[in-house]
Amino acid sequence: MSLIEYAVIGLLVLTSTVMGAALILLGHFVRPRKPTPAKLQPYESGIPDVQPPRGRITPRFYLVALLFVVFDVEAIFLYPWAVAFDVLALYGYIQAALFVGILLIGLLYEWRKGALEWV
Amino acid sequence: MIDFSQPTPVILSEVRQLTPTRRELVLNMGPQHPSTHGVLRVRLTLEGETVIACDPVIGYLHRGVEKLGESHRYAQFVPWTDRTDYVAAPSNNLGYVLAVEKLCGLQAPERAQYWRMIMAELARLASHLVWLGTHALDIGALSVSLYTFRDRELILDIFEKFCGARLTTNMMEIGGFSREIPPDLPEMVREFCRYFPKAIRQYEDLLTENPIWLARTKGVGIIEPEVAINYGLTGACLRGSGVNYDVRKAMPYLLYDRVEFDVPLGTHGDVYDRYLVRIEEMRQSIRIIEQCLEQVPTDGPLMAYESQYVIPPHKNVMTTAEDMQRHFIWVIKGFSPPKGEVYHAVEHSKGELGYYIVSDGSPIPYRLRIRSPDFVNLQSLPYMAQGAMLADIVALIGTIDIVLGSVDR
Amino acid sequence: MDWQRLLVSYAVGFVLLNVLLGLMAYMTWFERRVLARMQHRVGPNRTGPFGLLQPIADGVKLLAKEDIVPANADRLVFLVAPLLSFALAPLGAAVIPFGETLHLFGLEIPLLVADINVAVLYVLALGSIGVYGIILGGYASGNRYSLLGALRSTAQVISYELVLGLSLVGVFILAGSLSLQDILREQQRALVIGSLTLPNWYILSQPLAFALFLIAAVAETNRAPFDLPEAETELVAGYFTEYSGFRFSFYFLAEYINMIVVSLLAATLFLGGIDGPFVDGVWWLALKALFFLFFYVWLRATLPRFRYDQLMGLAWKVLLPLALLNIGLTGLVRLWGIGAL
Amino acid sequence: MGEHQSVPTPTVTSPWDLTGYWGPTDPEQHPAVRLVHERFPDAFREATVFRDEMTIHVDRRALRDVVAFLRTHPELRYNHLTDITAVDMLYLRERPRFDIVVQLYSIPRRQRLRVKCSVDDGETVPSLVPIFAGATWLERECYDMFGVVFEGHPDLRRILLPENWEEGHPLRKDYPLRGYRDYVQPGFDSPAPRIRGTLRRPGP
Amino acid sequence: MGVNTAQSHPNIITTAADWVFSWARRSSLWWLQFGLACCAIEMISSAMPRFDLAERFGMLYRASPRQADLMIVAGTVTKKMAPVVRQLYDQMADPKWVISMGSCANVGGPFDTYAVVQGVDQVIPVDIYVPGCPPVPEALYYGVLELQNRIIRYERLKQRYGLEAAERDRQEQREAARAALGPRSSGVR
Repeated sequence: MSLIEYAVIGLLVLTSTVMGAALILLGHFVRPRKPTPAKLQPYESGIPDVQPPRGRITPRFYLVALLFVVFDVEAIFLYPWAVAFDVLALYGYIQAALFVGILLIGLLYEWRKGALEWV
Repeated sequence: MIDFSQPTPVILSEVRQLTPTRRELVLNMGPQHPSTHGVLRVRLTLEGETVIACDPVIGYLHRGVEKLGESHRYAQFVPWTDRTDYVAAPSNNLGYVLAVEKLCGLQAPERAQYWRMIMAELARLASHLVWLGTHALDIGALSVSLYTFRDRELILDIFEKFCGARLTTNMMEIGGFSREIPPDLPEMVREFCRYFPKAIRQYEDLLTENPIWLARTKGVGIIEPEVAINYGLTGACLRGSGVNYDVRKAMPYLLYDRVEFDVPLGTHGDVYDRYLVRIEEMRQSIRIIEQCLEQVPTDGPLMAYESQYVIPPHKNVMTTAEDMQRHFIWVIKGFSPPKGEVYHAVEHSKGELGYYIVSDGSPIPYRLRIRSPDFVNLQSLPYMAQGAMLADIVALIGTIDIVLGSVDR
Repeated sequence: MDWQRLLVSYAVGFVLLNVLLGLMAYMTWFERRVLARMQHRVGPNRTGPFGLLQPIADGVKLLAKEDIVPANADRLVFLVAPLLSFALAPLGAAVIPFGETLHLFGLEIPLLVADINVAVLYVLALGSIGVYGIILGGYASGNRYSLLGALRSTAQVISYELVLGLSLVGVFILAGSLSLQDILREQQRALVIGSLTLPNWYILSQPLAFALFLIAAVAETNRAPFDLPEAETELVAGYFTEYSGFRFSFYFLAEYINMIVVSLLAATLFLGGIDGPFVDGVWWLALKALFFLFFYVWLRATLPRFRYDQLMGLAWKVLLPLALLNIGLTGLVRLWGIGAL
Repeated sequence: MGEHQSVPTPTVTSPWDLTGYWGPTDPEQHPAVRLVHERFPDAFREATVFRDEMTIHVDRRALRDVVAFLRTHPELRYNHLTDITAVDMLYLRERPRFDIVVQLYSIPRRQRLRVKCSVDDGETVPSLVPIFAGATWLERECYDMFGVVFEGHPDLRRILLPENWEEGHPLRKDYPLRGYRDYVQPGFDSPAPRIRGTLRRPGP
Repeated sequence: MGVNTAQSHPNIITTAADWVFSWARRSSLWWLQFGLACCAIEMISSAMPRFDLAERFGMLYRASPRQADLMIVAGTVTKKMAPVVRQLYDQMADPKWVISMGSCANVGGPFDTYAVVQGVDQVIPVDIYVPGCPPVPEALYYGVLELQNRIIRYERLKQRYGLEAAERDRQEQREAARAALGPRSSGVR
């Protein structure tokens, strides 16, 4: 136990990053490089691009992100509860049920409000 | 030789810009795009994943076929009809040949008419198989396309046996067929008819009751019957909306009045109904082919040689003076139909394929117009795309069943 | 002593990393061959015997392919994003036990790189970070297909991650731990129902959770029928449309490594992992993972693709309530089991 | 969404009359000819028959009204617009230059009808888009290929050829089959030489 | 000649490994999913169960030109489409190869009209011409095998005489192939 395990993981992250970078570098010696203005244009099914590519994004995606945050917090709370389930027993179960129930009501509300519809 | 080593200058698109408001995203699908069936281009204005506006841009395969028809003699034009709708070439041959025959007032012998029907129905099957494969592939069902192309090869084998070409068959001639039917061809077709219903069942197993397929197709791209008629749709796009119009039934050509078959109709006019209609059409085609094989005389003339508009038979050219003369004129100058104008339509796999020919009495059509079904059908894409999702667009393009050669001509 | 452990663990991890890369390469071969067979084709068979050298040829070719950075791309992010995806993908395997402890040269070599007590949390977290590779790459490309693909991917992955996470809570209640070692140990007990003795694999006691996990895992790795981010027929190649050469292959690699990691995880959590008679645990684990990998390919060959709103609807309206239901039921049964009711 | 039938109900149409696809061959007895003549005495020009196909010639200004009448009249109900096209009559007559050909079909009555009007270069034809949505692209194609302008068309621009096409309208008779110039790639001065020789245009 | 000189200095890694690259490149020709007309149907057929040309030779189709090595121009190139073809070719990552499939792409085919470019080699350089209208899958198959030979030749020349010589040879090969199509006329009307 302890931090050693995480140190190993950290080392492995470093290793795989270095390996990836090394592959890219290795490729640098063998790959051609012939940039032309046409090649560097963004790909748009063969039609040269006329508009800035990064427009505004529909707020639906933010809504999903918000929902995710709410429910992910729920999930995080449930993990320790699940691990300590036998200890907390019935009392814990009722508490968790209350907690999940409130969130479920929230989900239902979202659902009824149409936040889960995409059209 | 052009020196290609210079970099290409950057040229901006010629299409005028729709000016999107800032909330919208303009997405350009095509001409090179996996799901636009060739070189269709669709400009989509999106809000999120929802399509607000859809503007199909066509013409990337406009090859001037009508102009070519107005520059060549009647019999010379047949190969180009193959290349307008290349997935069902015999059907195109048929439409043109029948129009010219109507113009000339001649009729092919009975046996040739039966074989024309068989070949046209096989072409319908081949076309529907390509449609099913690509449509399923667009929606993500990978394997169906492989299976349909596997079975399509059997049809192409029959075509190859019959005329020597797989795809662009150039099979029909004005007046019938000038070559004898290969002796083992009927057995080949019969064999295919025995096998094919099993294949249809296989496709249906994969799709018809698949929940994802249902979710993707039911209630998507609904066309109401009035709208379908208003847009001038034909073929499965019209019948999927429940309007009973099939040229084979409404104004039978060839000998379609001698065979029994049903015209499947949809009830909701959505993508799923059109899918069912086409699947059922494949079954009906098999039925027609089987009846034709029963009814077709085993021998008899295949070409209306008695007509002055038909090239004389090879044997007579070699033996009789007047036929040799006729042959000479036919080959050098072509034949001159009477002055007039005709419109003849056949039920192509995609809808009503009409040829409108204006003759000025010369051996060359004065005006040759191809009323291609998919060109008209494709007009309904913006209507169907209203409020659809981005992913639906590919389903909608698939359900119209376009072939760009036929759309752009 | 700590240093020795660190070194040994690192060595094991390094070997594992390389094995995973090799496995991943052959996963593409496996997929192409199996898919071809399902579609009445042959698949690659000209490059080496049975096409076995195909992945190597693909790799070398991609290495020697030009690396295009589009003019209006966000250069630095564009270059780093695929590396991020690639570097983090194989680390999920670090917490998966693939055998009993090995005694070699007087050393104790645990066949498990890092035995951390929140292993499952760690895997889920890695998945979340992996999304960054996708969204950054898609956003930096300066291409509308990429942008849409990246957005789709992000929304999809976070939604299904929730389902993935919640579907596992039932397992944690039964195992009483987040450590994969503990979960494995729990599963090695026998489950006796009347005269029938079964292994206590959680697929038997948590079938609903297993189904949810499987669906969510397929969605999490962006595979058919949930392969919307790269839906070829809609978005050309999704978030990696603009990537060429080896950077493109990083995304490709990451996807396949994710598949393998998820398969290993599924085998460990629900099928008893290394548990099995006669042969070494590694083989059992491999066999079970292979079953999942085959399942992936099978799905791809069979199913059409979901539409975006259907995909999100499935996650939020069907799977999420089901996952919560599963937790509730499991809790009740457990309460009854420990006599708290 | 209502209930779907799993298999569409096949409908067998009744036996048909093999001759009547275009109605009676005598213009006097053809209901469409009679009714159009009665309703539009000024605009009606003539009715011709060739191979049983009935063609009504009308004045171009009345085209939309005639088609609308043919569509809505309860005895006629030509509710399906099959085709709109044009014919360049350059070699056949002096003036006017184009014939606009409208093919109509009546789905309930199973009958076809052709309506024609003549239009000279520079004149306009009333667009049929208000009556048939399907006319949109057909008229655009007509405009693209012949340069016939349809008045009241919501979006009249080239459809098949590039929008920056400067060579005119290819289906006109005085337009050469191969166009006026070869394709020159942007950035290059001249086109690459053709592989093949010229194509002889036989005929008039 | 617009040969890139940045890579032409001799390099140990490149020279030693070129045979590997030639093998890899020809064994892993990913083609751009790009069909124009009739030939596209035959091109698809060649990837389908009866022929399975593509997969067996390690060819995958990619929808994005960035990941493709080979462009099969299958069908008629119209004047409206020509800039698009050029753009797609430009956007492919080097090294890239082009097969012109069918008579239309070779010389315009039966469509000698106002709308059609008479041969795609007026737009992009072509390595292999496959004749036929449309070519049967076997013909395309043969074209791909020939292209593989061409790739081996290119890589070998690059190894022995440098990139410039290989590019020059490739250009000569292209011209020879184009000359074999037939006599040239200047487009007299």
